[in-house]
Parts: sequence; structure tokens; C-alpha cells
Amino acid sequence: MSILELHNISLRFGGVVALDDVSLNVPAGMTFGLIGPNGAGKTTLVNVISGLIPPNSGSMVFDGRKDGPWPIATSVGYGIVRTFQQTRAFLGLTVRENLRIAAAVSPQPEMIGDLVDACGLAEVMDRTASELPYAALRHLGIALALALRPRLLLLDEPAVGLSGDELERLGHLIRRWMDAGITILLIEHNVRFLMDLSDRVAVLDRGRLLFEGTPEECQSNPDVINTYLGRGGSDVEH
Amino acid sequence: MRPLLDYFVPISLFVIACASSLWINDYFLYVVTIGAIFAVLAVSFDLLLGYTGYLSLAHGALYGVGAYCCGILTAWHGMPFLPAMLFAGLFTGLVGALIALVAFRTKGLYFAVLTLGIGLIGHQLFLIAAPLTGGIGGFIGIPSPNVPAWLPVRQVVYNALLAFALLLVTYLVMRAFVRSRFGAACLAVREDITLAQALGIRVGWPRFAAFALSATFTGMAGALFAALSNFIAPESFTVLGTGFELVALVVVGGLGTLWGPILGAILLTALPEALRVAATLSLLAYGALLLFFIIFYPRGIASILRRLWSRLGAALTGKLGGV
Amino acid sequence: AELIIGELHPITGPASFYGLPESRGVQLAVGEINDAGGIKIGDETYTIKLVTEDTQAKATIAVAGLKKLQAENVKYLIGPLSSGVAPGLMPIIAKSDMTQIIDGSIADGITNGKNIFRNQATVSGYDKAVVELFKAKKYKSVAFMTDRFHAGFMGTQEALSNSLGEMGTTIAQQEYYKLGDTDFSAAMTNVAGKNPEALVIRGYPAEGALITKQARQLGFQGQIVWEMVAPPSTVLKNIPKEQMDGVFNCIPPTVEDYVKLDDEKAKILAEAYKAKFGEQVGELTGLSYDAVYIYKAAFEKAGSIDNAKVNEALAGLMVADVPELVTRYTPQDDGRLFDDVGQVDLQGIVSVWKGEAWEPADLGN
Amino acid sequence: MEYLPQQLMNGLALGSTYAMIALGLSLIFGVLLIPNFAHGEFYMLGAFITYTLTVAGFNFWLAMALTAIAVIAIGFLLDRVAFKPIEMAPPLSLMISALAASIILQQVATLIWGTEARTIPTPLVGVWSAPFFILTYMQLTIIGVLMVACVAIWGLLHHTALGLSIRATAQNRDAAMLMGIEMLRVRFATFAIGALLGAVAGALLGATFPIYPTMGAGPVLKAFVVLVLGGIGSLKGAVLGGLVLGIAEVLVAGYISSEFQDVGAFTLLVCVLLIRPNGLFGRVQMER
Amino acid sequence: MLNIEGLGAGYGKMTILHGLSLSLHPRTATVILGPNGVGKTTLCRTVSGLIRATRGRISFEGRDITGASPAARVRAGIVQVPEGRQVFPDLTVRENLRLGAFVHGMPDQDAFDRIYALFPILLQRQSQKAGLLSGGEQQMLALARALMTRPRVLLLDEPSQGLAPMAVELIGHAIKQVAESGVTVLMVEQNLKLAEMVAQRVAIMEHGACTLEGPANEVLSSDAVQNAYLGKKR
Ligand SMILES: Nc1ncnc2c1ncn2[C@@H]1O[C@H](COP(=O)(O)OP(=O)(O)OP(=O)(O)O)[C@@H](O)[C@H]1O
Ligand SMILES: Nc1ncnc2c1ncn2[C@@H]1O[C@H](COP(=O)(O)OP(=O)(O)OP(=O)(O)O)[C@@H](O)[C@H]1O
Ligand SMILES: [Mg+2]
Ligand SMILES: [Mg+2]
Repeated sequence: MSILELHNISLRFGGVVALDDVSLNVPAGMTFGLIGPNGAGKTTLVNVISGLIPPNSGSMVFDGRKDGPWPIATSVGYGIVRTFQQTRAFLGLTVRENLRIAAAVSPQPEMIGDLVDACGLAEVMDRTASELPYAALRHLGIALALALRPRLLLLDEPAVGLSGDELERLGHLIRRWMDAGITILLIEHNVRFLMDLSDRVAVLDRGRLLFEGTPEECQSNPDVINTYLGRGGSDVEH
Repeated sequence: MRPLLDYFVPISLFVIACASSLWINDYFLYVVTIGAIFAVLAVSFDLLLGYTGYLSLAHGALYGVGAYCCGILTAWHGMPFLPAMLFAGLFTGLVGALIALVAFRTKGLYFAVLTLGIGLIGHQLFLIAAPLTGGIGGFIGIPSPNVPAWLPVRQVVYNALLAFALLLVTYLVMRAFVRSRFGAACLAVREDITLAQALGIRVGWPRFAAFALSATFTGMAGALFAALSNFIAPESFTVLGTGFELVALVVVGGLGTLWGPILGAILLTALPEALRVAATLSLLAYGALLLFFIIFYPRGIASILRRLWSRLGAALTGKLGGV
Repeated sequence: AELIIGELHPITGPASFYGLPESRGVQLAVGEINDAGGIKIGDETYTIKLVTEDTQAKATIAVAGLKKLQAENVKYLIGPLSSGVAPGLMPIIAKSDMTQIIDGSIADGITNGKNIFRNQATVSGYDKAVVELFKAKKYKSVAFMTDRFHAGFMGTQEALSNSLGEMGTTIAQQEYYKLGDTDFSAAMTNVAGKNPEALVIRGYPAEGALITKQARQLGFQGQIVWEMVAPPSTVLKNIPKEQMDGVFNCIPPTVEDYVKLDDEKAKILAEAYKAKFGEQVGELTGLSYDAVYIYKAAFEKAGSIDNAKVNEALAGLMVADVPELVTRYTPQDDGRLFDDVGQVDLQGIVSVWKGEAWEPADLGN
Repeated sequence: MEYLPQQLMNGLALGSTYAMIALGLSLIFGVLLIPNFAHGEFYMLGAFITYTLTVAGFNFWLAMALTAIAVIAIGFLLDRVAFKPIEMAPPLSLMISALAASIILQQVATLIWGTEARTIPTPLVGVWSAPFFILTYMQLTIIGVLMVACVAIWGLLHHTALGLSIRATAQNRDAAMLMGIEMLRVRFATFAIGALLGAVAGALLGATFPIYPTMGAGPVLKAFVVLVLGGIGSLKGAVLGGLVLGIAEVLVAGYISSEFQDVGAFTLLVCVLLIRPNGLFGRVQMER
Repeated sequence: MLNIEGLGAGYGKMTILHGLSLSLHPRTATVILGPNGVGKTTLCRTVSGLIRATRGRISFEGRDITGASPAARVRAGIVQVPEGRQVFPDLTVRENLRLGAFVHGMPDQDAFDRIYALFPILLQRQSQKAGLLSGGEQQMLALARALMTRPRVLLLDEPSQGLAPMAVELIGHAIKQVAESGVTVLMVEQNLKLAEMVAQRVAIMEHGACTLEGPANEVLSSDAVQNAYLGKKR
């Protein structure tokens, strides 16, 4: 069963066609990978789903509710939560204060403690967010989103700038939520990371849906190799 | 332990202030009373500026709304002071809520200037609505608060006690607000409104509540000011005077803390009095001291005290650790 | 022994242009009295100690200043200047055992004749001269341009237009501006359009000069009448003298006017001021200077420095009791200086601008 | 609607004075994010120094040029003392610093010139009587200077390297430094232009209006209104906002009541911001 | 060429770099590897002058530049591509590029053409406001802008951030070309593909100091590095 259905979403900015008749079904409980060349429209799609920008045309069904997309406040109420490509947290506040805000909006404030451990924030609780190491900041951004107990989590390039242990930690985290039944829409240019985690993958190119299928099919699809992975798609070796 | 400390410190400071008001002379008492009223203003103002991130320049006018409201109720309708003050506060809160509805369509400097406009309109209305306010000639004959029979103190002392009590209540109420979920939401609005929205915070409510609450206490401060001055005139409620002075109090005290603005208010009301000795140079000296302070402590008194506090803490633990 | 007099004037801030010369007037008089050996009250001779506090023309600062004076045991007060301040001090002083002589504000109704007196005119006093002018010149229509930040003028606006109306003058236009405004073109366009026979400007001279200029530029042809304290030196700094020719002014004479009338006391005061402070005497200096001598006469008459007695003496003081007065007050019917509510009778006179200064106007009656 | 052409012209002339003051303020705020309340004091000093020089016998235009240099120097000093040391502090601290600086400058002016109002002897007397309206030569000069200033600033910002570096700094200080842009030069240039505009406005307006040490306070508030009315960071907005405000004030004073001149102007501000929360020409910030 | 000796730097009271020493070989691309948060970005910012060094010294071609302003360093040819998207959002793409050549006066059309040939998407978007570009497009713009300065030392802080694999390859080639044309390159990078593609020398950073530096093949094949950074585990 699909938790999210997009029907013929189009959006243009002046002359730029950012989304061109995109239709997509995201099955419940799975991690859905979204890739595509730079400027393909991935972030724009997240903006549309989360309600930050209304599309020019098209509609969205979420969890049986028709007439989407909704304004952002409504979407969040329905359980659609996003992170931002450019990491966003309350930069002027300490981590503790950030989490206090998270607790204020969370339906289950008592689980914030868990999140702190899972995201590895315990040692940096009293530091100002703007001074955090990059990885910790990314995790904080994700912790804020998770505090809302989303049903659909939109992750826009969460792994940017992460390496080694940090990347692994993020991978573990995502798996855990998947197990907890959260549906995840994951945008990521780290192909290995994305393919490892995703159950299904869609590829956007210049606003159009180019491909949709399993990660394996995706990596051998010539169109995808041509437009996105490149012949030296060696990052993907197993 | 913490709740005990939480209430112990402000309440004991309040008791000390009340006790000392029996001692000091009328002049100091007046300065301190005015300082306390400005502290009420500053704390209310900081709820909006420091915790929610909106600079309202309409507060000078809101202060006036409370003052005139109290004047009309007590002088014309014979209402006793305390209910009049409450009523004035509620009325001002209502006016504030209306302003908030309009002003929160904008943010940043746009909000500041929009409220500046509203503040100026308010001041002009005090002038124009002469039948209600007395116009430029001022509102004359506002009765002083009645000293209750069981309290054997003089009027001026009673005025001071009222101001201290109002300050204490304001502080406690504002602190409760700040610590509530609303307070957390306000912080989120201040730091990053898009992220706040993305987190499902209905940003309209917390900032609206902050504005209305801030206006309510601003109105009560105005009411008290009116009652202890016996006379008010539009000149006390200008944007250039009161409006900007509030910003100075809060910034000098320390933005985003509730006790910082209290210190800022006391310092900046005492300063011009201390500078009376400088006679014709007093304004110049005031400007120079303000500039000096802000250049060296751009984050206000609160930042100095915090630094001292942490240094003290470090020194103590260092000493203990050494033993 | 020492007798303390407090004075409360705006010696800093924008109003210090008027406040500082007042403060200095007090200083001059006190200096003179002390140099002459002080005041002999009863058997004791007192020298006067002067304590100055600033009001910045703001009510709260002024109240704090007053409380400070009270804390320093000051019983006699001169000041304040501003109409926005005096009502703020009134409830405190009325309840206290102090005595006050107001030497500034021209707003109505701030004296009580018990312990609060005023030796400055009220606007109603100014208005009498306006009425006199209109009686003589029989202008058929008039426009007003009033400083709406001026409590005094705003307070009498209605009464004045009523009395002119009763004489048959049409009120063609009522316009307002505020202190510090610089553009009056909208109002003056309307005034010039209606072209009344006279335009009465009520406020301060800088704006007065500017309004006069703009009215003429926009084609206003009628008579311009000022109602404001306007020392020629200030006027000339703001408007070329040709453009002032023939403008009327309706206020009580100031020190400068008395000097022009060859008044000995005024000349001495002006010179002393110049010698001590290096500037031209201010237009209100005479009033504050007089206030000190009024106190002196009252002390001597009461023979005591007890406030109740001095208040009584002040209330009954005759103009003739104070020979040092520079300002020429009209005695009350019984010769007293103050009327029952503590107000002197100081009436405006009509003067006209000729060349570089005001001169008494010949109204031809 | 009697005298409408004349009233519109009155509004235009008044609006030009607002625009003139707003221009410099807008530049400094747009580039350095300093809410420079002391801009009113540039204006005041421009008027007073020109006054002193003309009274000392200088030709008005020469006096104005000398004044501009002096005020630029003062602007530079002000930046050095009041703003540069706390450039990293929150903008509100900068605002308090500006307010303090403005008190100091006013008081210094009081010590030098006293608080008596005066007017600079006008270099251009006389009026130009067109068929339906009258404008003084001085008003015409102000409108002319405003137009010249707009074109000059626009050209500077959009067609010179200095202008490009100013615009770049306004958007991303760090990145601008990484492009080899000297921060100090940009700062200096911005303050110099801002102070210059303030000084010229002061000299021209001081020849029409009375001048006194606190004369800057009112206009600087109006200038902030204009800044926001037009849209922050838009020079076009600053000019048109000024004109709109001027015309609105005159129309209210002319056809409703001069008692409501200010109320009318600020009601207009409120209405405009209700319809366009980012001013007439301000852009809505995109969030991504 | 560029010598860093005993460099110390940090934010406020917090010291991040503890006596870091490193010398860059002329006309060579050096890649810095290290875990998140060791101070790689801090190093780049200190070298380009955005952060003041608290101790140690940086010299360029024998001249001490430790106290020089960022602008002076750019004029000397030291140019940084900052981490994250540091474009001028309200300026057009072309104006952003134009600013790249700021220290050389007005660039000719050739200079633009060379860049557009490298990044065709920027040509398409040349009159769009840079702030409206997608994340990856902004990253390309930042790199392109730095190339416009005609650098002699190019500091790259994670240039692959947010780039699609094809684009990573593209800029890999571009950087290699630049290095071959005689520019000294210092690149901080997490993307191993790009690092391996570009690196001639590799430095390893730990706890605010460089612990190992040498030719790329040697360092990358050393066991310690294999385990710690190249993630044998994966
Ligand atoms: N507000 C806007 N105005 C004009 N063009 C825009 C706007 N927002 C996005 N675009 C353009 O739309 C296209 C899609 O942008 P989007 O940010 O969705 O790309 P993306 O797939 O997320 O790319 P990346 O992987 O680089 O983040 C880009 O070419 C971008 O330049
Ligand atoms: N503005 C700042 N104020 C205070 N501390 C900071 C600031 N920026 C970074 N830090 C701290 O400096 C340390 C080093 O940061 P830096 O960004 O240099 O690391 P990095 O090696 O580039 O990491 P990454 O790989 O995540 O980009 C981090 O621990 C971080 O917390
Ligand atoms: Mg994107
Ligand atoms: Mg980094």
C-alpha cells in the first residue's frame, strides 16, 4: 500500500521547468531513494511534498488523505516531516535548548533522551549549535525532525560532509527508523550509501521521472548510467 | 532544590527591596520606583524582543494606553487603583493583540518599522483625542493608590511597594511563560521561522501570545506610572523617548534573559540621576557612557555576570580540586 | 545664615535654549543680592544658596529633580519652564509645604494662589493683544496656524477664535503643525487659496519664520500676525529682514524690548548678562530674574522664612513692593502683584517688525 | 480637490527631501546592516558646518563641498569608534551604539552652536511660477540633486568595480573577502557615500529649514519608514518610497486636516505593509 | 611554496589547530584526509586568512603572510573555495563569476567562455540569481568562481559536497587540469573517488595536527590509513 502518491506534479520557476509531470508512489514502511543530476528537481520535489512551495499543477495523496499537498503546518500535523539540504537547526541556541524545542513539539517528549543517544549528541549538549562539528549539526537537524515522530521523513542529502564513522552512524539510524515503521524518502548523491539503504529508487532528470525500480535495476539501467552515475560509476562496486 | 532556589532568590530580593524602601529618602525612593516600573516594562519587552525576536516600537504607546486607561477609570469613574490596574492591563493586552494581528504579517526590520508607525500613530492619537486624554495639556488629577489601612506606610513608600510587587509578579509570570511550551516555541520562531514551521510549530500562536502578554504587563506598568505621577502627558509615551529607551534597557541589560533587563532598567534610570552633577554636560556624559558600555560589552550586563559567575565557579572547583 | 532657593529648568536638551538663560537669570539676581550682603529677614541676615536641577523638559526627570530638591530641604522653588512639566509637579507641590514661583509655562490653570504663583503671562494674556489688534484693524477673515505641541496655545485656541468670531471675523481656516516640522506647504496652499485678511501664527519663532516664508512663496497676500516670543536675533537667523517687514507680534515685552525702550533696569540686566555669560540676554531671563526679587520682597515682608508666612506675603505683595522688577506688570485692581489664584497680570502688546527689530505698533486709536 | 497640482508639487518637493535622507541610510543599512540612527546627525552636521562656512563668507556651493569632506571624515571616525569594534555583535547592539553616537553628536553640536534655531542664508532666492503651481528654486535644486544622486549611485553600484564589491559584501562578507575584496575599503566607501548624501541633504535642506542640534531625529525616523516602505536594500524603493510618503502627507494635510498629517502618513505605512509585507519593491526571501 | 609551521588557531577560547605543520609542494595537488571535526575547514580558513592564527606562521614563496588580510592573500594568488555554498545569492551567476576575477580588473569574455565550457549549466543559468540555483549548481559556481581568480594556490574545502557522481567526475578532471597547469592545490575531501583521482600527495590530519604526509600511493596504501580512513570495513 502506498503511503504517498504524487499525481502529475509540475512546477516551473519562470523559464526553468523544475518539475515536469512527476507521478510517484511511495510504499509505506520502506526507504525510497531519490537521485538525479544536480538541478534535476529533487529538492524542489521535497519542497512541494512538505508544503513549502505549492505546485503549479498536480495533486498528492498522503495516507489516504486526498487533496494534498497542504501548507506546511498541516503536513507536519499529518506526519510529513523534512530536513533541509542546507543543514538547519536553531543555530543560536545550545543543543539542549534545541532539544527543548523538539520536546515542546513532540508527541512523545520522553523519547528525546533516546534520540540524544542515538544521534550521539550527549557530549555536546551545552554547546551552541553554530559551533558544533559539522556531523553533530547534521545529526541535530535529524533529531529535531525525528522528535516529531514522523510517518514520512524526507531526508535531503543527510550524508553530505559525513565520512567514516559518522556515515555509518547515520546508516544505522536510518535502518532503525525503517524498522520502526517510518517511511523515508532519501535524497543522496553518495550512491553506495543510498543504494545500500533503499528498497526502491527513482531517478529524476531535468524535472522528469527517468526511472523507477529496485537499486539493482537502477545501477544497470543505461539511461541512469548515462545521465547520473557516469561510466566510472565505480563508487558502486560491491 | 531547584524550585526552592527559583523562588527563593527573587522573593528574597523583593523582601530586601521592600524593607529598604522604609529607609531611603524620598528622592531615591522615587528613582527606584521609576526604575522598577521601567524594569517591568523591560522584562515584558524582552519577552518579545529577546525571546521571540521581534522588535516592537509600539510599546511606548501601549504603555500610554495603560496609563490613560487607569487615569480614566480612577479619576473619572472612581475605580480603586488595583482593579483599575488589572483592567488597564487587560485592555492594553487587547490593544496589543489587535496590533499583533496586523504587525505579524511582517518580520525583521519591517516589523520594527511597522510597529514604529503604530507607536507614532498612538502617540498622535493621545494628542488628538483630547476629550479623553487631555491632549497636549495632559491628563490631570489621577488619584494616588489608596494606602490600605492595615499598612502603616506613607504614600511614596506604598507606591514603591506596589512597583516592586508588580515587578515580582511580572518576573514570575514571564519566567513561567518562557519555560512553558509556548516559550520554547517562541525561541524557535526567533531563531529560524522556516525551521520552526517545518517542525510543525504554528508560529502564529506563540508570538501572538508573547505580544499580548507583553502588552498586558506594559499596560499595568503604565497604569502604575499614571497613578503615582498623578499627571500624564503624551510626551511620556513617545517612540523616540520611551520606545527606544526600552530597547536600550534590554540590550544594556542583556537580551534574552529576564533578569538582565531588570538590571539594565535600574542602571539606565539611575544613570541620568547620577549624572545630574555634570549639569549641562549630563546628556553628553550619558551618551558617552552608553557608547562606552555597548562597545565593550555589546552583549550587556548579563554577559558580564555570566562570565564572572563561570570564572567564580572555575576558581572554586579549581581550589577544591587542588585540595 | 543660609537660605536655600531651588531652581528647576531645562539646562540640557532641546529646550535649553530657553531654559539656560532662565537659569542664568536666577543666578544673576542671587549673585547681586548676596554681593549686596544678603537679605535681612527679621533680625537675621541670610545669604542665598542656589541649587539648580535639570528637567530636560521631561516630566519624570523633572519630578525626580523636584524630589531631590525636597530631599535637600529646599523650601522655595523657581521654575519650571515647560508647560509639559509644570502640571506634573503641581500635585506634589500643592501637597507639600514648599513655595513655587513659575517663571515659564504659559498654560492656563497651573497656579493656586496658595503656594504656587506665576510671574509669567498666560496665553490668555497674549490673546488680549490679538483681540486688540483685530479690533483696531477690523480684519474680516483670519486663518490660524498653531503649534499643536504647545499646551498653552492649544488650550486657548478655541477661546481665541470665539472672541474673534464674536467681533465678526470669519475663521477661514484652522491649520496645525508641530514643533520641528519643516514643511507647511500643504497648509499654506490652503491658506493662500482662501486668502484671508490675516494669518495668525502661534508657536515658536523658527517655525514662525519658515511659515511666513512659505506662505508668501505660495502667494499669501494678507497680514501676517505672530503670537510668540520672538527675539529679533533668532528671527533674523531664519528669515531675511525684508520679508519680516510689517509683521505684527502680540506678546508681552521681553528684556530686549525694554532695552529698546531705554529702560535702565533692563539695560543693566542685559549688560550684566553679557558680561557674565558672553551672550545676548535671553528672552525669558527677565522673568526668572524677577522671580528672585519677588521672593526677596516676600521674605522681607513676612519677616520670616516660614513657608506659610511667605506664602501669605506673596499673595498680598504689591507691585510697588518690588522696585527691582524688570518686567512691567499691570497691578491688580488693589495694586497687588498676583491675583487670587497666584497669577500676575502681564498683557501682550502689539508690536510690528521694522527694519531689524520689533517696535511698538501704532494701531491708530 | 482644489489646488491639486500645487499640492502634488508640494508633496513631490517634500518627498524628495525624505528620499534624499533615506538614500544614505538605505545604503549603509543594506551593505553593513547597521541601523545607523546617527545618519540624522550627518544631516545635522552637514547643515551646521555649511552654515558656519557660509556665515564666515564662503560661497554656499563651496561651503557645501567642504562640508561634505568634513562629514565624510566624521562618518569614518564614527564607524571606527562606534561600529567597527562590534561588527560581530547582534544588530541591536549596533542600534544602541548608533543611538548613543547620535546623542553624543547632538550634544557636541549643542556645545558648539547652541540650541537656537537658524537658517542657512539661501543661495537661490525666488520662485518658479508654472501655470498651475509654484516651486521655489531651492525646491527645484533639491529635486534635481536627488535625481543626480540616484543616477550616480545606481551607476556606481552597477557599473563600477567598487559598486560590485559593495553589493557582494552586502550579501556574503566571508565570500567577498575570499574574492580579494578589502573589507575596510568597502566599509569606508559605504560610510563615505552615506555621509556624503547626509551632508548634502543637510546643506540643501538647511538652506530652506531652520537647523538645530536635534533636527536629525525626526527625519531619520521618516527615513526608516521610507526604507521599509520602498523595500529594504532597494534604492529605487528608497526614492519612490520617499516620494510616496511626501505626497501622502501633503494630501492628508491638504484635504483632510493638517492635524492628521503624521497619522495619515503612518497609516499609509501600515496599509502598504499589510498588502506588501516586504515593501513596495522588496523581494520575498526564498527559503530552501 | 606554501609553508605552514606550528600553526595554532581556533574560535574564541577553543583551540582547534595545535601546532600544525605542512608544506605544499609547488605544482602538486595535496589532499588532506581526516575524520569529521578535526579542523580541516579551520585549517583552510586560517590559510586564506578568514581566521587569525594564534601562533605559528604561514609563508608563501618565502614571504611571511601570517598577518596578511584575506584580500592581500587573494592578490598574492591564494584562493579558497569555501565549504558549503558561499555564493552571492542576490547576484546573477555571471556577476558571481565576475567577482571571481575581482582582483584582476574586468575579465574578458574568454575567461567566461573557458568556465562555461567547463560547466555548461552555468551558461544556461548565467543571468539567474545564484541563490536560486540548486545545491549542486551552487557548488559548481563556487568552484568556477575560484578558478576565475587565476589562483596560484587553490584551497578546496570538500568541493564534491552535494554533487552528483557525474559532476564529481567533471570537477575531478577540472581540478586535475588546474594542477597540471601549474597551480598548487590543497584539497580537503571525504569523497575517496575524487581524492584518489586528484591526489599526488596525501596528508592525514588528527587532533588538529598533521600526522602523516607523503606521496599519494604510499600514504594511501599504508595499513594505518587503510584501516582508519578508507574504511576497509565497508
Ligand atoms: N526559485 C527558483 N527560481 C528559479 N529557478 C529555481 C528556483 N528554485 C530552483 N530552481 C531551479 O530548479 C532546478 C531544480 O532545483 P532543485 O534544487 O530542485 O535541484 P536538486 O535536484 O535538488 O539539485 P541538487 O542535487 O543540486 O541539490 C535547478 O536548476 C534550479 O536552478
Ligand atoms: N564558529 C565556530 N565556533 C566555535 N567552534 C567551531 C566553529 N566552527 C567550528 N568549530 C569547531 O571546530 C572544530 C573543527 O571544525 P572544522 O569545521 O574545522 O572541522 P572539519 O575537519 O572541517 O570537519 P568536517 O569534516 O565536519 O567539515 C569542530 O569541533 C567544531 O566544533
Ligand atoms: Mg537539492
Ligand atoms: Mg569541514
